[in-house]
Amino acid sequence: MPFAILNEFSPFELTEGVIFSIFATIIIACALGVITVRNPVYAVLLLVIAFFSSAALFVMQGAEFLGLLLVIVYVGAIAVLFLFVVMMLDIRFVARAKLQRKHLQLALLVAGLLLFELLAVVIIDQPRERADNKLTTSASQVTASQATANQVSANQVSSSQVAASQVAASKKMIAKPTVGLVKDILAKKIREEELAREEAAKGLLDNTTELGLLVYSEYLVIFEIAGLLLLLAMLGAIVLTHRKRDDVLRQNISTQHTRDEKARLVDIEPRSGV
Amino acid sequence: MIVAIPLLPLFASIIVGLFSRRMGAALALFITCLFMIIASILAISLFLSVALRGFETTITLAPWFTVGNLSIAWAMQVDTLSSVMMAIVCVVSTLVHIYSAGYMQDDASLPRFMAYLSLFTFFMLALVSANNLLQMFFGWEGVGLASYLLIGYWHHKDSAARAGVKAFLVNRIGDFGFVLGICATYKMFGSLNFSEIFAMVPDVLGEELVIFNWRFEAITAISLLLFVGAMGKSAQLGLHVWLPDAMEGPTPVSALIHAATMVTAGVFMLCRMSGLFEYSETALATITLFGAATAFFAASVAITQNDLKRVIAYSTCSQLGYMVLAVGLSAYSAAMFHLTTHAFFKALLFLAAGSLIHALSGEQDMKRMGGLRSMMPLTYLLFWVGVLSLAGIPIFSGYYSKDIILESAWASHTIVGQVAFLLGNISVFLTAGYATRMIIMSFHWLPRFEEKLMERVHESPPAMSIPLLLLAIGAISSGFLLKDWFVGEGSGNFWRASIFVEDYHTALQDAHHSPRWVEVLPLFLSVLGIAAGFLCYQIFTSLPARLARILRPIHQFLLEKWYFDKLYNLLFLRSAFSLARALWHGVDEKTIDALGPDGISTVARRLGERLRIMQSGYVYHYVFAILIGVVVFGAFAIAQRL
Amino acid sequence: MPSLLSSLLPVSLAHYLFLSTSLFVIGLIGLFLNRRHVIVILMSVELLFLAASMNFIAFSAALGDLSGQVFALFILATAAAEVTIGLAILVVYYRNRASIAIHDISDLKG
Amino acid sequence: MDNWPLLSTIIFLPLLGAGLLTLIRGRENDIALAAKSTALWVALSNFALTLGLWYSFDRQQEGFQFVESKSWIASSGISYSVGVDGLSLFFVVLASFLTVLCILASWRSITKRVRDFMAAFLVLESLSIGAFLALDTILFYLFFEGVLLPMFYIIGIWGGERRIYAAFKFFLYTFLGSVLMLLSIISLTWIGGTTYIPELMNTDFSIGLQRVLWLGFFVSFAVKTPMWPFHTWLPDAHVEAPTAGSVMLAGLLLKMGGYGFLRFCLPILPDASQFYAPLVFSLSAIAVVYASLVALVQEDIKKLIAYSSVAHMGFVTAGLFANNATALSGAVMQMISHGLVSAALFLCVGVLYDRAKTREIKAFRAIVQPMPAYARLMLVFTLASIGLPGTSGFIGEILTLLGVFQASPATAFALALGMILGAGYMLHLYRRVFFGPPAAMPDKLYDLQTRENFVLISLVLPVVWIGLYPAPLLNIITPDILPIIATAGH
Repeated sequence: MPFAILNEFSPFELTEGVIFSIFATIIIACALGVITVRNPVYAVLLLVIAFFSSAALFVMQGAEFLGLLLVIVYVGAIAVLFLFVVMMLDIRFVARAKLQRKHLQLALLVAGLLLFELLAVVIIDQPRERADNKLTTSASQVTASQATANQVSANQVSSSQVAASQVAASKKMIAKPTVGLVKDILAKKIREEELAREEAAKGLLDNTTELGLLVYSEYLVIFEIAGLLLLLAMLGAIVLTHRKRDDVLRQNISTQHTRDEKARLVDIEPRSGV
Repeated sequence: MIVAIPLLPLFASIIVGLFSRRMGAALALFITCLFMIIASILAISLFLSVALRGFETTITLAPWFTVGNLSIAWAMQVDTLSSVMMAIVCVVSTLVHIYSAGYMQDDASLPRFMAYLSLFTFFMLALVSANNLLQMFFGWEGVGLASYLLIGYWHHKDSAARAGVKAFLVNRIGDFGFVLGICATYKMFGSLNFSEIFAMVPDVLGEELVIFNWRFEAITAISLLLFVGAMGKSAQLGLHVWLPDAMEGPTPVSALIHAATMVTAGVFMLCRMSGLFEYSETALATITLFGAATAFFAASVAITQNDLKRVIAYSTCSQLGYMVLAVGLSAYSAAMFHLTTHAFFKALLFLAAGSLIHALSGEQDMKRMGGLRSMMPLTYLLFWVGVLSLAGIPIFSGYYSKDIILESAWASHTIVGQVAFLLGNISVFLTAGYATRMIIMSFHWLPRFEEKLMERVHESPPAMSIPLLLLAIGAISSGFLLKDWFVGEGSGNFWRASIFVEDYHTALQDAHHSPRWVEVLPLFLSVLGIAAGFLCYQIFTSLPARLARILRPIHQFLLEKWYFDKLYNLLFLRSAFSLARALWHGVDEKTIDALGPDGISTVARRLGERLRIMQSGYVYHYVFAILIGVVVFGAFAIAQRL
Repeated sequence: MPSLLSSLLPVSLAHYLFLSTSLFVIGLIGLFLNRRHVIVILMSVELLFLAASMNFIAFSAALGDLSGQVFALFILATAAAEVTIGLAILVVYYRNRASIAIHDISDLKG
Repeated sequence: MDNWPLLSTIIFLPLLGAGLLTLIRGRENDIALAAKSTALWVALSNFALTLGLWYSFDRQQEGFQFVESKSWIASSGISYSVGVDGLSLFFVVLASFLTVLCILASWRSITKRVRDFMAAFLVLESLSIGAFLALDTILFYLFFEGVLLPMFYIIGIWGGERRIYAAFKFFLYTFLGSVLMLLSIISLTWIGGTTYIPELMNTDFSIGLQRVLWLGFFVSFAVKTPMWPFHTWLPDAHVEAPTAGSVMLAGLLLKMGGYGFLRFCLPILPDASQFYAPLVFSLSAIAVVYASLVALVQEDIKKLIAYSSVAHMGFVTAGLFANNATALSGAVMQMISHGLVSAALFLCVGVLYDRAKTREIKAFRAIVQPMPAYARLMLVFTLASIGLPGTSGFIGEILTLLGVFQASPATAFALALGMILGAGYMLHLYRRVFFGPPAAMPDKLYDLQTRENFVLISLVLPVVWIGLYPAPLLNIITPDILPIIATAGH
């Protein structure tokens, strides 16, 4: 009864396993393709497929915001960029330099070793992993069910709390003299945030909002730096590739505004001639 | 006033030396001779006062330096020994000063020569009058310097310059022994002043001196080291090579330095340190042997020499042998007596030879002389005086001083004494032989020099002949006049404390009543020698040539001065130079530099080159390196967890 | 077969780790083995970034802690920045040297 | 007036002078002349100050005088403290005296970058005087190392053909040595608790520790003196250095090695010095004989004199470790006399080099004809270098010999042998250069000018004066040696 074990797992797990294996094979295949295929265009396309499938995996794991982001950023921007560059630079199909036998063996050996080590880390943790895993999956179910159960009770509780906090906030408000409009807006913002955090705690919100909450509270600074990084990259690219090309008409604002000495307003007496 | 004696020549030499450029020859001569005459008058009066009235004193001029327990001062110790020497030095030096006025008058830089002569006299007087070993060493090296300057006076002659250096170096080898002797004395006695040393000798007798972890009996070691110093200065066998070459210098120099004064400094030092030498039998024995050997060696070589001045030089060497021999037999006063008489007749011989050479305008080879008997009668006569006193004929001074030495050799009744007696007598015969050969070859026969020199041959001018006459008088009279003072009955209270003789060394006292034949033998041998000389060179002139052919090896051996020069050149000079080159290139460049700085720098450069290849510029090499790093790190991490 | 299946089926953290590791190794090999031109290097770097973010996501899912995803986001940002600069350099290099074959680019030699 | 920091002024006046030089403006040769005269005036005034120091130095007072001490790096207790005693006084006077002579000697022979040359010399003077006066180990090390820099430039810029090689070799050789010394100094301060030398002098360290520390000091000072195996930098440095450079190198830098032994190894590590004395004796014996032999076959006059310096310093090191008053004061006298004599010899070679632009012995013959005055002065210095009585060389050598013979007669034999060889190579040199049949010498061998005459005569006077009457110097040196002997004695 080969399929006896099937009933061991819930239908949900089954589908998940199938989807995962499909996508995993696609990614590995495309990755191998990227590094082996001769024509760079094919390489880029394979890269795109790999990104797509990994985005799918992300979504499967509940990180749909990132998955979609992956699709937009990687596939949309980076892959296109690659294509653009590949097309622009008419890269000739250079014959792959013959790989000496000795190099290949050494490379494979090292790669194999590396692979083994990484897997070893995985395998060694496996036994404990498996145990916790079971635990987590079952736990996740448990939490899922509980979540729904206490959701209902949470609502009653939270509403009373909300009321109480509003009262407290307002009391606070009255105590301090109203300094100005800004203060009111800020206070409102803080209250909303507290409200959102309570709901996140209850695990109700979807991935994006949760992510947003997290990013804009704890990782705010790092997020700014990431933004800065991107700005820097953009500037860098421009500076690097910018060329002054004189065969292109260009407008030079500053020269236009300067006064030309020769052209001057002159008062002429009537009938005296210039 | 006593202090003036050494300082006068010093001032003369400084005045003339500094202004030698602007000063004319006459003025220079006048100053130096005047100062010297005053000094010699003072010296003679001092000698008389010391000898007659027993005057004795030590004058400290100025402190030299004091370090820890060693305090040395510039001082003059006036006692019989030093006053005798001062008198001889001053007298002979003055005569030489006057003589060189005539001999060197056509020399361009006469002031410089006179300055050097006075400088030499100062150093000699400083040496003689020293009351401590360091001041004696000061005079010792100063005299060496003066002889270097004077030998190399005609520095345009390469041979003269080389002879000067050779003289200084061989003297320096002697000084090597002297300095170590001084150090040993300082170690043993803690002081360098003679009075303190002689006082402490008894309680240092048993002490030992450890050098190269060999144990030496202290007194013997010190005496032998000091004797090495004396050997260097008095040209004893082994360190005599510089004396014949020193004849490169002008003849007055040879007369003053290499006959009368400097070479006798060694003998003087031995007599001065008699208080120390008396306590070491081995030292005295070695000194006697060396003296006898030198006497015989020099006499044997002198016979074959053809250069007039070299013959006289070897005769000086031989007479010095006699003096050292006498010292070895602890007959110090006999040595001093012979030193005094020798100073006169040897200076006479040299200056006479000088006027001969002057007349022949520089010709020194006896084979190209001859027939001068009629042309230069006075010099011929004076030459005979010198030869006869050298040979030891009774009236002349040589007889008295040489005979007493040979008698004391016999009277010492030691094996060493007998050997000395034997060698001494053989050398007497040889001395008489070469002396007569010398006078015949240079004065008799027919003139063998070119015609054009003939009319220029003339009797030497008064400036040269007066000193000769004075010296002749001294050569004749000094014998019997000073006999009883120096070695006679009165010698006891004459020498007083300056010479110390152990009471069981009675060689000198017994010498007076030694058997008849011992007194007569030397006389007989010298007469025989003169006869042999006449026989070979006056009558059968072909005999010497035939003899030389028959005894070819011996003749050659003697002609080559017992091959000492060749031996030293090979053994010391050439090996020193090759060792030096080996050390310079081999050790300095090849090992120390190769291992040290150059070695390290080349290794660093080679290592750098090999490392450079690592940076190939290819990205994948770097990635590969990263990979390996990761793998290694991973392995390490896993090993941790297992 | 059953044990294999059972090990395969419940998609757990290990599977994702396995996937991202192999992806990472492939990226490295791409970097190392490629003899063609620089573009492939950039692509392999992309793969590395992808593997890293996958790892983050896997752990964030397993541990239920969102910060993993935040970091994945940042990796995304850096990857994007890196590629832009890489391509810019590539373009400039091509403009000067007219070829971007691997074996030419070795000027920074020791 | 008495609280005027005399020592600090002596140290930093030349430095100030060097600074002053940089302010000069104007045309090329104006700068040169102005630089030379200001440098001369600064050096002269500093020399006057040192003479004042000597005059006001009173012999009765034990230990260091004119001590100034201000805290420098308070945290680790390092203080800027300077003081002078009998041992260091004469080196300071020698330093300022030689600087004046160097400036005078290179008045016309240095043409390019005269201002920097003069500045380098003033800096060299102040650093070396600082080293002699420093009473703080770290301060001493600072000056000891600092001296290398100006010397490196002097050899490197104004030197001969292989100057770069020589400059580097000199610098790295000495530097490597003194790095080990730094280790010893640090551990000394660490264990001794203080960097103040007088205190270190009477703290006693354990035997084992002393032996290790001593080695550190030994290597550095051995390279600097130079002792036998570490001497190969000296001939190259001397041959390539300009005349004035060699004078300072021989006159000053070599003394620092000896002074270092005297200030550090003997008083602070007495038992180790006793323990290693046989080693030093054998090395010095080898140095004397080896260097004299090698000097015999040199073709270049300067190299010959360089090797003679190695031989003379062999005397010094032997004397220093003989552990008795005569030997130590002899070593100090030998250092002072070597400073004067070798400086004079190098100046003489400089005179020849300025005229004939070569230092090969073969190039010269019968120099006495065209240059009699020069020949006479050179003779005096040759005799002083041989150690003829009546010159300072003799005092140094005889005292060292007397002292060393008491400690180890074998070494005294080698040293005395060195005296013979010394006479050998010096007179051999003198004969080949000055005597011999008159040859066609280059006509520009004119005799000494007034300036050169003045410089050389101002060196002859002290050499002969010390030779005849060294008492004033010895009376100052000996009292300060007795404590060193005492500590070693117990």
